[in-house]
Amino acid sequence: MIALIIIFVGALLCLYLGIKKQESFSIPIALFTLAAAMSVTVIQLLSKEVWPVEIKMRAGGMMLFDFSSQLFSLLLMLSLFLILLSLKPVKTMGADLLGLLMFSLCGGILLSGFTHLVMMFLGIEILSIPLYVLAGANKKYASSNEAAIKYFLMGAFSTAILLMGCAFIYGGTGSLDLEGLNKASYMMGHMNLATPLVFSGVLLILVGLLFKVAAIPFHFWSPDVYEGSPNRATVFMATIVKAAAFAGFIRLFAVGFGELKEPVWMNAVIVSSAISIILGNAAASMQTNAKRLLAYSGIAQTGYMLIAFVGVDFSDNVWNLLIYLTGYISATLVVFTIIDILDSEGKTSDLKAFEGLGVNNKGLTFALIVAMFSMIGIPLTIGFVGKYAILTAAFYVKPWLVVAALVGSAIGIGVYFNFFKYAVMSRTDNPLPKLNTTAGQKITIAFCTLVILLIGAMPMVIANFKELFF
Amino acid sequence: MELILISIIASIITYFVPKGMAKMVALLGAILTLAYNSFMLQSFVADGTKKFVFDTPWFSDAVHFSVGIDGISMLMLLLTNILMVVILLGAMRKEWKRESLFYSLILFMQAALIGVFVSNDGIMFYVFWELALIPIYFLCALWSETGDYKTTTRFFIYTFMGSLAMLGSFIYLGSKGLVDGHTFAYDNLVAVKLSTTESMWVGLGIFIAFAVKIPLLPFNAWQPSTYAESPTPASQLLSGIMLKMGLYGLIRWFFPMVPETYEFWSNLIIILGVIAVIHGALIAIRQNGMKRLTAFASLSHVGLIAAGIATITIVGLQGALVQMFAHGINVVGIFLCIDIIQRRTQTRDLTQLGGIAKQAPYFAALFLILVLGTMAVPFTNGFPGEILLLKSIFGYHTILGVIAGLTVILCAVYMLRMYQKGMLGGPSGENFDFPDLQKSEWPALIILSAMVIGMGIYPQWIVELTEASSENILNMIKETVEGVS
Amino acid sequence: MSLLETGFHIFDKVGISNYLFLSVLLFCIGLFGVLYRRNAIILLMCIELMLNAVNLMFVSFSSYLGDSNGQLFVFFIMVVAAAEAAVGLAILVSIYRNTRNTDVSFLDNLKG
Amino acid sequence: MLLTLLLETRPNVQFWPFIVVSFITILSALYVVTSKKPVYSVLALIVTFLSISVHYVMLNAQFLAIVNIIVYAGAIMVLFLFVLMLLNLKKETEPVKHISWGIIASISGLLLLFVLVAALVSIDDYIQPGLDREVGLIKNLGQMLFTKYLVPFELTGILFLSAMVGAVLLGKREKKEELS
Repeated sequence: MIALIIIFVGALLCLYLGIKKQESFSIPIALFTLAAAMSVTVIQLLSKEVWPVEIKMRAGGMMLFDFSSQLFSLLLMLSLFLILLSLKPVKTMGADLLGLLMFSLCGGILLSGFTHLVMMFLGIEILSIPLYVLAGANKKYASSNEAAIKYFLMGAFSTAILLMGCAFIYGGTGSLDLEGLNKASYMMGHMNLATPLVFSGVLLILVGLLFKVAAIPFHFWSPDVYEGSPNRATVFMATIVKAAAFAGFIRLFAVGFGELKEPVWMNAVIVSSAISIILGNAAASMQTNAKRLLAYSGIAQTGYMLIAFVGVDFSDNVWNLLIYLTGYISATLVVFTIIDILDSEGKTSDLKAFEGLGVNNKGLTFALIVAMFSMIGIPLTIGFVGKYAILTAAFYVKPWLVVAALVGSAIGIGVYFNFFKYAVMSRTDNPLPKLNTTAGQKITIAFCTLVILLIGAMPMVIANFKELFF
Repeated sequence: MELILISIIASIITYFVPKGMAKMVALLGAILTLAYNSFMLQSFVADGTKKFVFDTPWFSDAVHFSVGIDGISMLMLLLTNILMVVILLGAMRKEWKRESLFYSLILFMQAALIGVFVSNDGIMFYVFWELALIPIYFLCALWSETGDYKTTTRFFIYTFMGSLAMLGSFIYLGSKGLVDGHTFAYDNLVAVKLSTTESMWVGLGIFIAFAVKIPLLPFNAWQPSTYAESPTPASQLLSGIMLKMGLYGLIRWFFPMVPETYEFWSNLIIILGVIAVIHGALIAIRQNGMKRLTAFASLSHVGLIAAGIATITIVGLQGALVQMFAHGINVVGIFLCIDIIQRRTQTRDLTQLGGIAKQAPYFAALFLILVLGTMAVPFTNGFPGEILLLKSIFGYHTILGVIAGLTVILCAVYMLRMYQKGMLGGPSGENFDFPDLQKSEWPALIILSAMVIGMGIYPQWIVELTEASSENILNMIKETVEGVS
Repeated sequence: MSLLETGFHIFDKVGISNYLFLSVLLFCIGLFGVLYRRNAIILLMCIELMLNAVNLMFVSFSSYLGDSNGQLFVFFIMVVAAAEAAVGLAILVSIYRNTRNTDVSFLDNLKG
Repeated sequence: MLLTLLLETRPNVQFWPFIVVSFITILSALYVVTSKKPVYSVLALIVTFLSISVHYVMLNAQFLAIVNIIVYAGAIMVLFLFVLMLLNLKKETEPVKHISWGIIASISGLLLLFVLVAALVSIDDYIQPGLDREVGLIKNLGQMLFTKYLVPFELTGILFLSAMVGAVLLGKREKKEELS
């Protein structure tokens, strides 16, 4: 909660600086704010303190920052920190846009800590509304406009479906907070029935959330939106929005509806996950635009993350999802930072822009390769650790889902090899010159690569943390 | 453990040293590894148990970083480390672009290979198995002779799919085993009891992984073009060592994992192996590209080894191990010779070559020794292994044994054809100049030839080294089979 | 207030299910509109319609269950709908500046 | 119509205001969706909202009835009208739709309708009515809003602020060079 307030104040400061026309200060201020918020969260985490935000006037609070939510929000803040770090300091981002990003982060944090459906709803909206704007921030380009309107319409549409689900649930159980939902679903789960009201409510909510995380068959907006939006908005969508949506998703479904798994929502999640992995990878391997490719591969990765819902133990599931998300975010950040660097050299986001990257930019290429290997799930990268954790947890429950995931991985190799094809293999006559990178970009890429490799090589390090928290 | 560390550290150092130094540092690293390996061999007692055990939790409690060396592992380690030195010596003759990266990848490969041969945990085995793929992929792709990335990508996708199937099988086995504790330990995975159906599926997963790597017949589509287009050190690594990963996997992992259905699998593998023997040899006879020829010859030899392993007899296993060692040495040597020829004449097409023997007698002699070794002439290293293998297959089924026996004749045909066309006869063109061996080519070829002769005369040490371990594995299979029936 | 004082309650006269059917019907009309129409501003209206259907459902459940949480949820939905409408219309205006049109199908530069 | 069928089969529905208002709601909603001119759509939507407000009154949710009129009919719809006038979109701009698209849309709409109606058919068996009939009064809601719902209430501040900044950002014309 303190972190939330700090970030909010930071966002206000940024806006104020924007009004005062001193935009050059805004990024340092934002970074400072995020650092402060992160350190507060870390201190709270380490002191094993569950911050009592609940404003418990009546039974059933609004938010609860337990360990899972604090870890998720830490991940979100760290991602934004790295994203901001990788921005070119001058003029690339107005203070107002920066403020919007921070507002959006607030939504993400809410989403990771809600205990009441109202908070979930508000979290989703606070997360999305600034992004609708950011997607359309390149006002003069029709593609940016289109991305904004598509994102907006799909977002609002899915919110409406989600709310309908909430209404059904409310009618079926009479409560809106997770505790009440948990009780109700416990009773229904043990009587092995779900009233049609609850059943369809859960499915409607599921549809709404699958829209948000862009899982097949509710994915169709994401490639267009990713491609059309400005880079900074795309990277935000690909990392923070996805992570936050998953944080809320797993919280609602594991805590709220955890007990009615088998008959009600599990199968829907499994089917969506299997299709997402296979079709997402297949579609991604046909793309020629890097951002579209990442959108489709993001769909496939979403499929893997959905597998994390299948496992038996809630805290294990959350932990696995966290690891997977960390890997996914690090790899995505690396690729997007490189796209951004190329972009500032006047290149498009087409895959051809990567041609001959390997000749003069060893560090970047190394990071790109590591990130791609992590996405494929090659051992000694965090991608493998995450996939391993998720798959073994799911194996006890749904073996064939794991088979589907492995098949999808095999298809997926082709996707990421497209990058190698241009960046490393191509023997072009005029390779890219040494690219200019700012210190911030270097730090971002180095940090992400380090995370990928370190956690990949020594997973025990973070496994020990898990013992500490759960 | 220390072996892996040495080569990894050497690999990293190699990447960062200045250009000219890289090859020396790499060679030093390889020699150091070999030296340490010999040092380990000194204190090694081949009684079938694992030595030099090191075990620590890695991913979680279920996956440990767990290594241990028994006779078979030791043999494979020796093979790897000796060949690595030779390969580096051979490679040093050429100027490679991005030299430090090149040598660093080779050493990284060595570390991964060592990891494969010593790992004692299913997931760890998988991890190193995949890691071995990465450097070889980049070696083949970046220094490819034709610049065609498709071949290499096909190779990568083939093997990666196989590995994924293996991972699936391991996870399945793990889920059937202990839930708490070191789930993926080798002993634990082996101890899992499966029903026949489960065993078939699990076996299929692991089989695909190994069959792609070996490669057995229907999975060999990647092999010839990859061998032909890769730079020589990569071809050497692929055929000399990486292929042995698959065979080693068959011995160590595959059959002990699925003893319930071992009869089915051994029938299958023997038949595939024998077909591969004939198929590979017949194609090899018609080849003119020397590398391609060697690739198919390799296919033929490896088929025989796989068939020998699949007989699940002590003779077959021993023969396979001896022959694996011998084949590694021979094939690396032949690739080296091909490389030497190609570097001097810019071609490796048999129709354009000839008359080398007159100008470079030393080279011709050493090459001849390697060729004879491959042909399994008595008193060369190919002989004992091949005899043992054929004997085991005869014991399994007489007709198959006879068919497999043809390999001796066919092998003589294509190897001698290669030697005769390439080395003998008149000079193929004006101003034909073929300098004899130079600098680092000498030690490389001498080491190899010495090993060919030495092993031919005294193959017994391999048998002694691996006997106890092989029996262990056989017992493991037999016990389960008896327990089931 | 007068309705309350007379002891009137709607559910004595009309079953809750009729209200639910009504709101579901409205929701589906809105959904149909979202799928069918292409004019962005009408899409926006259809989404508002869907949200109102949700509101109606919440309110009827809330009255029926005698629980005020549902009505508060509706309050928040209205608040958010207002914010959403503002942003959506702003996006529309910026599109209009570029294309002189609000037809979504004209914006097909990005192909799925 | 589905609803009339249901109304007739249900004996306890003889309350004519409900029937009348429901008809108004549904018809105007249909008009919103099918009207060719956006302005008429907006007007029809206002009618829908007003009729929904009447429903709220009947459901004893007076506070929401008022808020609905003020916020939706008053603010949001005026905003819509304002934008329509600003953009001068009175004339028909929508291309003629292919008929198959309409069929697909109607089928999916109807399908969802049937599924949801099926979920609601025997609703009375599952949920019991509560006794408190004064929940919709301003006093009750206000008390809840400023105690239990205080945090979300304040958080709507962030929402509005970001929406406002965003709307201004998108709406204002700027000469500044594009950011990317």
